[in-house]
Amino acid sequence: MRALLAHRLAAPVAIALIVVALAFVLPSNFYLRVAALVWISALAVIGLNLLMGFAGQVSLGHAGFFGLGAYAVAVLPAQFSLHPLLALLAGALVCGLIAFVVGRPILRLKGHYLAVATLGFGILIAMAIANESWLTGGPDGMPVSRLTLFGWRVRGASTWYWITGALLVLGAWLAVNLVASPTGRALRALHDSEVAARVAGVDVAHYKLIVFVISAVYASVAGSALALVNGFVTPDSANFIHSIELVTMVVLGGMGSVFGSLVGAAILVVLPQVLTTFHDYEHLLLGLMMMVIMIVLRSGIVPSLAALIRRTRP
Amino acid sequence: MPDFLQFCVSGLTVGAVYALVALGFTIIYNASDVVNFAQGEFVMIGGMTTVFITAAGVPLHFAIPAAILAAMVIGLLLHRLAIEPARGASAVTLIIITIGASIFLRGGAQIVFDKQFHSLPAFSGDTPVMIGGAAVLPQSFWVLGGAAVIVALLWFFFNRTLLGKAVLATAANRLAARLVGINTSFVVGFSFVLSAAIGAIAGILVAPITLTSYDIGALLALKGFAAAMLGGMGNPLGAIVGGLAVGLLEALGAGYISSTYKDAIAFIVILAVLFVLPGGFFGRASTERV
Amino acid sequence: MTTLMKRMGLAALVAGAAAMASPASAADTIKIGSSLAITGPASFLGDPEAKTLELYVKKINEAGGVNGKQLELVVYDDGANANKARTFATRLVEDDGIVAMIGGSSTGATMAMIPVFEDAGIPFISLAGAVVIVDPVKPFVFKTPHTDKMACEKIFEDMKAKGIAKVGMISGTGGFGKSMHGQCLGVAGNYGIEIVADETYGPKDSDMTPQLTNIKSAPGLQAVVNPGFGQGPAIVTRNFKQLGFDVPLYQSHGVASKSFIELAGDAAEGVRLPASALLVAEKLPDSDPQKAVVTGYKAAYEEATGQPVSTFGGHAYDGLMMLVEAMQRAGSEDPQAIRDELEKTSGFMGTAGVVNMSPSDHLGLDLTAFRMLEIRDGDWVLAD
Amino acid sequence: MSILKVEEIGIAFGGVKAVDNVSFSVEAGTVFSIIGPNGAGKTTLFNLVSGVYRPRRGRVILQGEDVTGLEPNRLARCGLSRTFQNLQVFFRMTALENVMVGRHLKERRGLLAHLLALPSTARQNRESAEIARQLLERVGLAEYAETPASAMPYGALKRLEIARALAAEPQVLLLDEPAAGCNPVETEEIETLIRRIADEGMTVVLVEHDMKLVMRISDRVHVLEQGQTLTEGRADEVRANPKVIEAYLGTHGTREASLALG
Repeated sequence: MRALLAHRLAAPVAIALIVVALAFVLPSNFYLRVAALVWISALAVIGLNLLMGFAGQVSLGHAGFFGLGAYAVAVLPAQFSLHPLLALLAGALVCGLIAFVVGRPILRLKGHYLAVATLGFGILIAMAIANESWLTGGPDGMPVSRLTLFGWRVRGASTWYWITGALLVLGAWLAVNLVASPTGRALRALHDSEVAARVAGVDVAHYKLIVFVISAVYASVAGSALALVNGFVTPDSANFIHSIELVTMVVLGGMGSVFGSLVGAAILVVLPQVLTTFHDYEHLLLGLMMMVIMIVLRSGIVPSLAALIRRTRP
Repeated sequence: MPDFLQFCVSGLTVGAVYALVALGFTIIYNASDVVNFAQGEFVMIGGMTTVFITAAGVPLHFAIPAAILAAMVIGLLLHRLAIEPARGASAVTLIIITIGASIFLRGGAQIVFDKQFHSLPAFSGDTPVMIGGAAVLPQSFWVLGGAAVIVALLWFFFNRTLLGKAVLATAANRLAARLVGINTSFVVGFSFVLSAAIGAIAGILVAPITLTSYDIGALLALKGFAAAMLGGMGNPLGAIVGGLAVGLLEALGAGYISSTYKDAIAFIVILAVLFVLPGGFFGRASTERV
Repeated sequence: MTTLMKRMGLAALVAGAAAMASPASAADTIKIGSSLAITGPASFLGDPEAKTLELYVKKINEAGGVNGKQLELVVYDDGANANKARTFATRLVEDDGIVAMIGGSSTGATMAMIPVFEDAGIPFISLAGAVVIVDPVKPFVFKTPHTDKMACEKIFEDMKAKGIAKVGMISGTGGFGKSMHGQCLGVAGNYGIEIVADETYGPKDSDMTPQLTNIKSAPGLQAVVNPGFGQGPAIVTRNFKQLGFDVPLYQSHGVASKSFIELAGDAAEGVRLPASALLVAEKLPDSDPQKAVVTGYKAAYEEATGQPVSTFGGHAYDGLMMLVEAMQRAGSEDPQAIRDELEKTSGFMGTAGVVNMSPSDHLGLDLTAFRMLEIRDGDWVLAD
Repeated sequence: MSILKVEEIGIAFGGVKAVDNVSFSVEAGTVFSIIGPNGAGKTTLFNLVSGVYRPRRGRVILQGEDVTGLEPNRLARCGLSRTFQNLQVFFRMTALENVMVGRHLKERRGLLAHLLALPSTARQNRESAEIARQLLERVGLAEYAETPASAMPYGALKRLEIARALAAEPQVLLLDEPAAGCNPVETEEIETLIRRIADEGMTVVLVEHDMKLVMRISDRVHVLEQGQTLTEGRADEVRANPKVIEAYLGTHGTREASLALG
């Protein structure tokens, strides 16, 4: 059992099983939509977790990439009649390029300074999206044309459930592959000791840049997926609060845990839906639960529970 | 020239509030390595509590100390109930706890107070004073003067009192401080109370100018954090310079370049400064000890 | 046939969802949904809207309900976040099984929700401002507030009458301010207005003196317009006074609540703005056909909440009442029938003015619904 | 032939000359030790040679090439590896993974292959793991292979660092106090290990406080005092040098040194 859990593919397989199993349990389109939102957030969170949890580099600006991805599938088809799928790829490419260009100077910074630099970068993107109305529709957002595949219009909550679920499983699979590869070892090494990693021959700046680019692409694809599901985009997807939400999902679920990314995303997406019954007390309870979870399970939900299980059942 | 003066007055007034928030960040960070994102909530609690106590008929000069006291109690509770139990957790975990705390306090404020914007009457009237062609509200003097007094008191406290020196010692080396008999847990708790008080005073001083509501905290935390980093995290002087610099950048940016992108201008300058000085204005460049 | 099947499907859905959600609700209630910005940057819109809906649903139920059935209101707080709003819209349609929808406080949230209700065929009355919501007309989408374009026209009309031609603008960059800014630029030429200065401020900014300093030095400035809502216009108004402008200041219908006057204080004296008659309810002549409606709503709201009335809550009142009348006229709670009757709304007297809907106009208000108000001695008065 | 040459190297921190005008030359396949009292600048010298610090003056020549101021990862390519006095272990990884990181430069690096877990990546992982396992065995840590480094005892971590450094197959290995904090048994194991490494032809540069160890295994010893060279010579020469005994070894050290000689 433990060997099974420790297997490289444990997380993507578990995620795939959950996606398939839930499809038979969820009673309505609303639940399917919420699940699809969880898959999308989890995808972005896995990318951010590669950066934060594995390589140990903070980003408080990832919603910027998420927003760029979202607006890519809104703007490119509208302005250049690009197919939405190509727009998604173009968005990912652009995000990767931007991450590549800004990553080099930004990633020289460490700790809280890196946090504030990525924060500033994310805010610049969010401001550009909110203010350049001629392109983005401004603060009120803009519609996204429906995705058509081989003449078939993709629509309906269950279709999107499966598409986003598949994207998530793919994202999780790529992530665990990366973590278990020489590149992944280099990333985890520079997290624990940059100087030791450098002595071992790891070009730290290069690897930080690689993982920053990868995580930007994850965020971009997730943003594109959300835009296509919603059929509408607003600058909310790019703003600072969303960046903080993504980071919170990473930490809640567990830094350095791919499965934890799904758990963290699920909590922050589903909890507000559950808490609606408490009306005015919604935010109070959300904040309280965040604090309690982090105090009790301080390494994040999945790693902390895993450690607990290991200790009780040797 | 009068325009320039007007921009500077605007920038310094707003910047003084950023500086006080940044100072709160710095005090807590030095004592405990915690970046307290609930710092902005103290500003909100100071302003909103004063508004609601005065609305209940209590005169301003009683309401203000009561509001500061309320913020200090909440600062203490935050430390005792959320930070202390998580002692030893990683920095990121502690940051998420403070973010949770800020959501919690905001959620509480919307129930205890309301969701409306509020104002306080200006302490010395609303008639602007003309200085070199710039119209300056008397309340701006209160904000700037208040900030200056706080800084002076803090200097005195840290350099001339035993408790202040204990806080400094804890900041320099927690283990060593504990070994010489300093109750570091008390010092950390005290730093939360002190930061809460500073935040609350900032919130009260500025409420007559910028208005206040239950959700002003997040933005102030963001700006205050950026200001603290610009100055150099952990350096009180850096916090003040950083805060005033961010305020001035926004005002001058809005006045001379683009009001739409004034926040962007501030952040571009912060990024540029950090690329040249990776530890901010006054941050020490760290050498790796291996 | 299809409607019958739809109805049956919907009934099954409602029953299913109801059985799952709350056992108390049964087929003899009419479910109305709402997603509003009760918290967040637009909470001063969503808060009074939610309170109004809750208040009047209670009143209607106490008076026997609609078509012999009780109303059941399901309200969610979307915080003006479009993605959240979209999720709640799906939840309302899929799980709560509503027959009609009121709300969407902000334009972004409204636009994100529209496809859900268009697909489900459920009438949707938005409480947001921008003209894009009903232009082009979408079969199931209606709205109650005046559009920002109408506000610009009303302001410029007033300026033209006073011989003002050179105007400075300072706009919020939030959805409301940004949209109205664009509309005003679009129609300014029709009134011979020239925009001589154009500045903006962020939704949470706390000092606008730099922008106003620039506007003040614009040559030939005759007036300033401030499209925006929330606390921003109050700060603009205070800064406006601080800098000693000697030209008139026009605000938009986005500040049409008493709290604006409280926040802006003395500086609010002489500010002009277009707004509905609700703000001057008592000052209307008895002959005014709107007087009964607006004084009635104002009294009820202020008594129930202890807070001063705003036009935003009024928009929710108008939406709910129009919906109730449509259901009564239709004699059923079938969404399609409600939609058809909503579109036939004619001569409805609401807080915003007289509403005459048509297949080509899902707003139904004209410029006469706006009154030009001025703030004098800390209160609204009719300017004309 | 000298494989590593340091010429007049120096660095200052805040006006204090931590290392000043130090020169030495290490012959290939020998064990070269640097000793000196606490604060003499031994670790700083290591940091200068291994590229962690950039020297203010002087040159470092590795296998005939000027490598002064090169980044540590560039130096690793040139065949230089090191361990650390203050442990720099990858605590979130297992012992095996720690050593596998040492294989970094020998591994094929194709990002796409890594993301897609192509057979080449699996092969590479197996190959690195196999070599890492052998190295763990060699330093006596085979039993810890799957243990997270955070759960390993201190002495084992010291050897883990050596195994990681060896994984890079360096020509020159810098060991910074490999026996510090180890018990006599562990110290002996480390001594045997260093000997075997040197016997295989690898050049070892050692900073160590354990005089017995230094005197027994060093071919040459370089003595630092307050950042400057005091003397250099064969172990027995240095031990006999009165300057060294006076300045560094002191009364306490003399006894140790004589004990070490037996």
